[in-house]
Amino acid sequence: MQVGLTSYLIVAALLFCLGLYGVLTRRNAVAILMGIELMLNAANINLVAFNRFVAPAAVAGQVFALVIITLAACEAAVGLALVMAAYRSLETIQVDEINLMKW
Amino acid sequence: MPWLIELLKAIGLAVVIFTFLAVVAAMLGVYLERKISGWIQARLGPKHIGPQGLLQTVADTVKLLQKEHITPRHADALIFNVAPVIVAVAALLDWVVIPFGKLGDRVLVVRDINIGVLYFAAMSSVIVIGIIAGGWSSNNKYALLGGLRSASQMISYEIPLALGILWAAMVAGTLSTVGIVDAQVRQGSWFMFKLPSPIGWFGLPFGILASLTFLTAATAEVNRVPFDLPEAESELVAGYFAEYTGMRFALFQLGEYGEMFGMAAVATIMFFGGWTEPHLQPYMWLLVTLGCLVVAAVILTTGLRQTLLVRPILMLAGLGLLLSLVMFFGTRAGLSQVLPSLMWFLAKMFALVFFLMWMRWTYPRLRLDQLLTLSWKVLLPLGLLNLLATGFVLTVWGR
Amino acid sequence: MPKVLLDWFYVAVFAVVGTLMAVLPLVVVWLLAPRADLPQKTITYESGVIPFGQAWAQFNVRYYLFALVFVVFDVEVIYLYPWAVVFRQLGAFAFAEMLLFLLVLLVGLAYAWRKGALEWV
Amino acid sequence: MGELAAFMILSLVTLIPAVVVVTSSNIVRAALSLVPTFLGVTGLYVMLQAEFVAGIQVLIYAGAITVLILFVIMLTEGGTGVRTRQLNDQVPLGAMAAVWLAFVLIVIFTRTGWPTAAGVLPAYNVVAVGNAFLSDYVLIFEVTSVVLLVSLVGAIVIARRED
Repeated sequence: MQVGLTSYLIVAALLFCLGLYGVLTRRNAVAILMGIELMLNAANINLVAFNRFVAPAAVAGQVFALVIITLAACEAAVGLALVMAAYRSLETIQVDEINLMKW
Repeated sequence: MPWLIELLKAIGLAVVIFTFLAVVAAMLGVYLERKISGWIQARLGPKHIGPQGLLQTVADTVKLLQKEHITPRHADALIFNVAPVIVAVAALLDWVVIPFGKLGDRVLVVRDINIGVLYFAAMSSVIVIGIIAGGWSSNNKYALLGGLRSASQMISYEIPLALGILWAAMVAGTLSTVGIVDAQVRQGSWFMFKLPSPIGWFGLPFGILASLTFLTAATAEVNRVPFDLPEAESELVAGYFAEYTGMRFALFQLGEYGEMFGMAAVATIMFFGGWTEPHLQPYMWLLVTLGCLVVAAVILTTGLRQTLLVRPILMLAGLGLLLSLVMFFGTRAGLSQVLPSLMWFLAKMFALVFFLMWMRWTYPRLRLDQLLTLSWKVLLPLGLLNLLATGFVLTVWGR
Repeated sequence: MPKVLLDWFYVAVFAVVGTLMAVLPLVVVWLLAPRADLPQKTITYESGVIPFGQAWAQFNVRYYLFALVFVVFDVEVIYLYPWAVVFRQLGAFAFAEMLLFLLVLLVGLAYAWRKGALEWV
Repeated sequence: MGELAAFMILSLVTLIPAVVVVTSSNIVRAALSLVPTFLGVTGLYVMLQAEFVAGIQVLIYAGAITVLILFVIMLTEGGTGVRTRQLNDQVPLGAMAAVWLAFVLIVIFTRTGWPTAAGVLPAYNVVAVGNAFLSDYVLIFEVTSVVLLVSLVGAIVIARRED
């Protein structure tokens, strides 16, 4: 049996949903960022899979995957810097305890 | 069934390479380290087990096999056990892309992966994870501090290391390790000395700069003196493996020495021509012979022979004498390849390993701020400028 | 099988066999080595003093700044790899593009340097 | 056959640690579980013959981003984070949303007839990627450097102690 495009898309979908679950249910800001990284990875699998099966001659999908990896790194750097800043001023990184702006 | 044959071949090669790492890199490496440190400090080093103490590290291994494994209380046992395995396996995986020599038309390499040197850089970056995991899971202040220090040092030097790798990839125009050596064969000399014609010898400063950047970064990457702060015995006990006992400690050592030999092998491939034989005129080899003779004669006829310190020098002079004589007669006889290529590769690799050990026992340790300054403010800008300058030269003249 | 798959098949086999061979001595130790459970033995080493406080303490933000600069430059390096392989076929234009790319990042390095993010005080 | 087996193994290597990442109550274990997930995704890239992306995946995700995440965990809560509650009150809601989305996506993916083209990928795909970046996607390439610069400056400003 051949492993087709659909199999990769399903794995990516499952990975994406796991990431989504992590983002929705975690209290810890770092863990939320980890969920986002999983989602970005899922998107990358899709891009590379489409590249392979839909337009093999062009490498557009791989180029986009590289750009997304770059953006993921930037997002992690800035996001974690925010976590550090929040921790310094609020002494916590649990997002449900960071509620100063509620009132 | 072709895939079964490939599977068996792969398993066989993996066992061979792992054994090679365990015996040559870890056992022989540790033995050489002790012997050389002994000579440099005017001691004898291991002497009693086996001829010249050669079996000392075998005995050590047997001893370590009998030691109890202690998992510290409140440690994260799972991560604590997995961390040394990560380090050892990552060091083993480095060796997939390293070509050992050439037999007829076949290159002796496990697989010539298209992205060879990038693969090497990626595998050595995984080691950091093992080190942080080991340091954190020990539940020990020294270990955690050592792990964090080690990680920040390794990531700081990963960039200069990558720049050195990129330099060689750029000059060769390929990322494959075999391709890089082939490019040096085509131009007839090592990348350290020459760039592809018509630039030739004018490439000397670039090559020297790139190889020095790479070697410095590689020394720091494997946590050796003068960059051994993470393991600084006198301030951090032993750094990230302070709590490791017995064979788990040995796995960390295996990973570390395997990585050191791997770095030396990659440097050999990228800057020192890999398995290729140096092509010199016969009279040049004769000059080398004479030089070795003079060194040996000076040592043997003066009072110097009384000191232990000259032993390694005498040994090296003897080896050089033998090698250059063989090469002299070989090239005179008009042979295109005098000695087997595997031997040249190993000789170059061991020369670099010897160089690293020599540095370790000669220089004092840097301070953390000096270490980071060296990486970010010296090696990184220097590496980038060297890359740009070489790129410029190659674009303008190298077409 | 395409060459790429065969290459990485070897890598996978190496990873599996390497793991087994690394675990093997641990199993041998488990069989051979003596075991004696003394409560003192599992105390972590702290220069001979009974450990106090939490070992999993917090560390300085300086470590983070270095990791940050590292991530950005590591990402920069991934763009250099394809450039290094093809720039000679593409000629002066490709070199100019990379020059621009690196100059922008050197501004970043200069900023980090100026702001003391590369300083270990 | 072999391809299917490899695909199944790699999918499991990707998904099982991913479950640990999102559910483990030990934040350091969750972060370390990212490593096998990323390596599994690397394997999937290799099966899709995107060798260069696979190498970059190991270098950046496993070697850099995970290290950054571990650093932040050590620098903020350290091991004390191991003993705090990690999940919020939205667990049932989040699980429902994730399962529903997974269901919808899988239905869509299996129902759509994707226009697959039988072609061959460029064998040496670093060259292809390099050519693409330096010719067709040159604007993305240059903008990336600005993005990197901005994130470097921004992150330093945010993370640095004001003094």
